[in-house]
Amino acid sequence: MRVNLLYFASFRDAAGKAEESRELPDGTRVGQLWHSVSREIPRLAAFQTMPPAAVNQKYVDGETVLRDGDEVAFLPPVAGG
Amino acid sequence: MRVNLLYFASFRDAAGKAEESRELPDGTRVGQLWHSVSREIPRLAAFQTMPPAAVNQKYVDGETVLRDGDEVAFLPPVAGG
Amino acid sequence: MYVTFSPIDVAALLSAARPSDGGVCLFLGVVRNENEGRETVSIQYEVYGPMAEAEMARIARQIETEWPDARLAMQHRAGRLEVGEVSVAVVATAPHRAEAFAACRAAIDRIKHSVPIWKKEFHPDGSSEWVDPTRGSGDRVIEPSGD
Amino acid sequence: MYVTFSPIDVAALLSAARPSDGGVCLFLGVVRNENEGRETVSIQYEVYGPMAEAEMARIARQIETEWPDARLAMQHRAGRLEVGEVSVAVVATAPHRAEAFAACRAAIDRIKHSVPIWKKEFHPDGSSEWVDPTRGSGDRVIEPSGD
Repeated sequence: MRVNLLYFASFRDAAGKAEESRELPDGTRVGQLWHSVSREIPRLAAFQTMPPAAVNQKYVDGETVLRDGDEVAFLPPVAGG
Repeated sequence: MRVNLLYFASFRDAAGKAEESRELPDGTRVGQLWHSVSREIPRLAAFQTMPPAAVNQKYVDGETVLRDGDEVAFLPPVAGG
Repeated sequence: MYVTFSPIDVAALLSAARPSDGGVCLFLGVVRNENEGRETVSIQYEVYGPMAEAEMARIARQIETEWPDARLAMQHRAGRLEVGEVSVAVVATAPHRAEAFAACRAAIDRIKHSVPIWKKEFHPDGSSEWVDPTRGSGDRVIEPSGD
Repeated sequence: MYVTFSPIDVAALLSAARPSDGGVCLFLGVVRNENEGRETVSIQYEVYGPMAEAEMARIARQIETEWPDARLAMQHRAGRLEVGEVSVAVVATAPHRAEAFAACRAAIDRIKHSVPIWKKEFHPDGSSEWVDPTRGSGDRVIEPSGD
């Protein structure tokens, strides 16, 4: 299956891109995807725990199972207001 | 000495006037003035205790001694806002 | 002047924010169409003018002392107001939102508590009465129509 | 739309009060001229648009459930803002002031907590950095000028 991965703000700067499409094994969980992503992007590896994550524009936890076509984003600390 | 006594809102309705000048013995206290006023105006006698009072546009207590030329007001419950 | 017979210029009050202020909290009191179950068509605000000015100035000084980072701007209407009109506006500006909210809330609470302003509510049948916040519902002096 | 690239029309948000609303509480977040001791000249707000819309709608529903008498209107700016510009506006209207204040405060707190919006501060020397509210002062990643 494929998911679309979005990067924002400091994570976009760290990744050097705003989005990418990833091929993942069926049943991949959000936490497993973070594990892969944070190994590939050195500046994200500094995070001791998974940052807030969203699937299809909703907050989810690391146990959430991804599905084909999902839009996934790991979110740097928000600073609205 | 003379003081100027002001009536507002429901007290003005009760007194039938907005202000009056009163001749008082020297040394009259605010609480004593209220005692006289509330005896004269039946609808004010219903107050068990002296309502908030102001002398020269400042809140005072019943022990305050009045002076010649003071502007005195007993205030019905305020309802601003 | 803290008390005005003209409509309150809310935009002017809001423009008081300083460049170091990150938070602005505004409270507007608006004439409601009912009070304690009775329909209201308008309200007459009566003000002890000089004392109301002094008391609002005292409240502003007191609040800017308690929240030194906050600045206050406020106005209260006098005269006859229709439903939907703004009767009082309080703006508190501060570097951060906690002080802005706290100063604004304290200001409106103290205005209602001590500024010598009274209101008479007018109803659709022409009757009216002075509002007494210290009494419960139904315990108010009802005045005859045309008062 | 909860997120806008145009200046927020505060007057339009304020006009949401119903005839039964006696209290209106507005909070404005304004771009400050400094943050943690460093001078700011402008801020770039980056927004995860569809999720920010969904999250602000969720917050509005949640607050109108917790304070059933209150109604909320709110907007957040996106893009580059200068000092003094309004970045976020929240209006809570309710029959009485306690609910208006509580709903307004809860809304801005939750917006800051969970809506996917980020800000990059720009300084007079051209340098800039993403603001991380979870870190203390001086612990932010400083990016080179011209970023």
